[in-house]
Amino acid sequence: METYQIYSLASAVLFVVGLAGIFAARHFFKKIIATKIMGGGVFLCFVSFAERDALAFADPVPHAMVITGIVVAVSAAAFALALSRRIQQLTGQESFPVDE
Amino acid sequence: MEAFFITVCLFLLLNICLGLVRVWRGPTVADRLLTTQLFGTTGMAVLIILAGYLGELTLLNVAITFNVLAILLVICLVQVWKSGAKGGEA
Amino acid sequence: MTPAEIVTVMLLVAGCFFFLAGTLGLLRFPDLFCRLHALTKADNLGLGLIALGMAVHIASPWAALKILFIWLFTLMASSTSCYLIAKFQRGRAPKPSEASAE
Amino acid sequence: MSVWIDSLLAVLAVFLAVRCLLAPTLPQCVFLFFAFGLALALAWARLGAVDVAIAEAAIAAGFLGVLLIDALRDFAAPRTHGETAQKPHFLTQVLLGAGLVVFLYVALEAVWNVPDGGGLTALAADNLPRSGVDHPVTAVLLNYRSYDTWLEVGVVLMALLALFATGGKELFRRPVVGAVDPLLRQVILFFTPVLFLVGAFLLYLGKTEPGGAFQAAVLWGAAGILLHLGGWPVFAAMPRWTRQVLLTAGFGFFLLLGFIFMSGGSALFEYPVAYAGVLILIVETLAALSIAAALTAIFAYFNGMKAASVENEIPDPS
Repeated sequence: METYQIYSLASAVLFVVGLAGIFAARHFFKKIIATKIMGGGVFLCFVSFAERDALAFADPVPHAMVITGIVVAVSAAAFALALSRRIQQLTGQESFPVDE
Repeated sequence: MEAFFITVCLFLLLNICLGLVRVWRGPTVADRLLTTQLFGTTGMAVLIILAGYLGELTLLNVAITFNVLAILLVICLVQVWKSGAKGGEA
Repeated sequence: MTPAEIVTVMLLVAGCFFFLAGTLGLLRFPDLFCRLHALTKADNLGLGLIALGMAVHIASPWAALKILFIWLFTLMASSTSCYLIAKFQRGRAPKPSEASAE
Repeated sequence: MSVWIDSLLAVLAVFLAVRCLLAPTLPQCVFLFFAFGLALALAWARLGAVDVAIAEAAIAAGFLGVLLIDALRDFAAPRTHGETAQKPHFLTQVLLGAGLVVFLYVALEAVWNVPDGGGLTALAADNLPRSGVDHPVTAVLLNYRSYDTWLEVGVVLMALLALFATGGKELFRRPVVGAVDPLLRQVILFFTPVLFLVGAFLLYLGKTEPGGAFQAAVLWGAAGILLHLGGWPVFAAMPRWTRQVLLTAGFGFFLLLGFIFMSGGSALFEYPVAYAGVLILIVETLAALSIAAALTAIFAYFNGMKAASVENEIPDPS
């Protein structure tokens, strides 16, 4: 098994784990972390394929996209965290209300 | 020599796995943070070894980045949780 | 094996020993203050020995300088963070009502 | 033989992700997530993505960690409500589980049998002499695909504006508690210039080696956050116009440069080959400054949010 195959398989599993987390977790905080894990899976997928296409150096285009993606993902996570804190401050809720 | 470096890396990674027990058990936030610090140090050691054995010296820059940021989380915990935290873990 | 390699192997094995000792201490010691003691051994000596061993192996002055900086910063960061965490924890010593939080 | 390291890292990452999401308390979840970030950073290093490893190390160990610890303070309280939330219906659970299993199969199949596209490595290598820099990732970020980078600087700015919308923009100006401990002050005063210098070093290195604007930006932002934590709110203390210029400099200069050369007949964000190296360095520096300012502001805002909630509920004599 090649190096990139190990990591690309792990990336698929990570993505699904994150997706399951978004559905299953109740707390806002955990949902945000689940999206971060999903994002980690996507980035791992990109970088592992960049390693597959390596000649003298690994494919730089996915690397650049992942770096951009990391910064965008962290901005989004910061916004989501701020929203959830605000919701908690205003309503005391820490998770979505359950439909009866 | 290569096999030796890989063994050392594996050993350090298994060490991290062992330390995870403390992250899980806590009981205080400070305990968990300490263990994370240990992971950071172990990660630096793994990066230095990888830099040596792959011949990729730029990996040292990753270790430096980890290194200078290691103190940030501790200072944040100490300063932010200083007074009036709403409870939870002591 | 060349002498340099033997030195590297010995230093790395010694470094690993300190990392293992630090982790075991982290797991086995009863409270935070003891664990701090165990941890700083791993931080200072474990990383220091491994860094020294790899500096011998890489044998490039620029890399050796970087490794030296990594070790010095770690020394500084780990000793001060040890102090800060200990002080922080003492200031928050759990009251009897909170002691059963976990 | 090194396949063992890769397997162990991959298994560790997946295991940490699962444990993190299954953790019963939030502190467990957050600190396992930090460990997950470390495992990912080591995975990037193994995959030869040193730029990504530096960015991940800086973001996961630095910026996001600080935000999470700050937010955790509000959420770490034992939950007094919501405990009664009943589990979803059994049928829903089964359907969801089955759907996820099918999706996992599809995803594994997709990454296993991915068609051989050859990638863009050769193309990137061919054009490297015309890009003005020697490091392919920097060339992609600031020359071939400047659009992405430009918009990304914009996204960080947008995140800050959106953040301001959640609680009023003055929150970041709340007074901070200074560092009274003399050792803490010294540590902050020592590490701030170190962070600044390492950031500048990475920025300069970006021309030839892994490193560059984002990594530098996060380190500079970390320096700002450190000063903020020590009781010197650098961002909030600046005059209003300085803050505005600092936040928009990267985005604005990038665009201005694009328009200037467009009027000379080239495409948007196409630089003349002779000056490309210098121009890229200037653009990178300004972008890094802008992102660093935005990150500092985001943290200052977070800290302000906490102060608001604490004031409401626990009167603090100091």
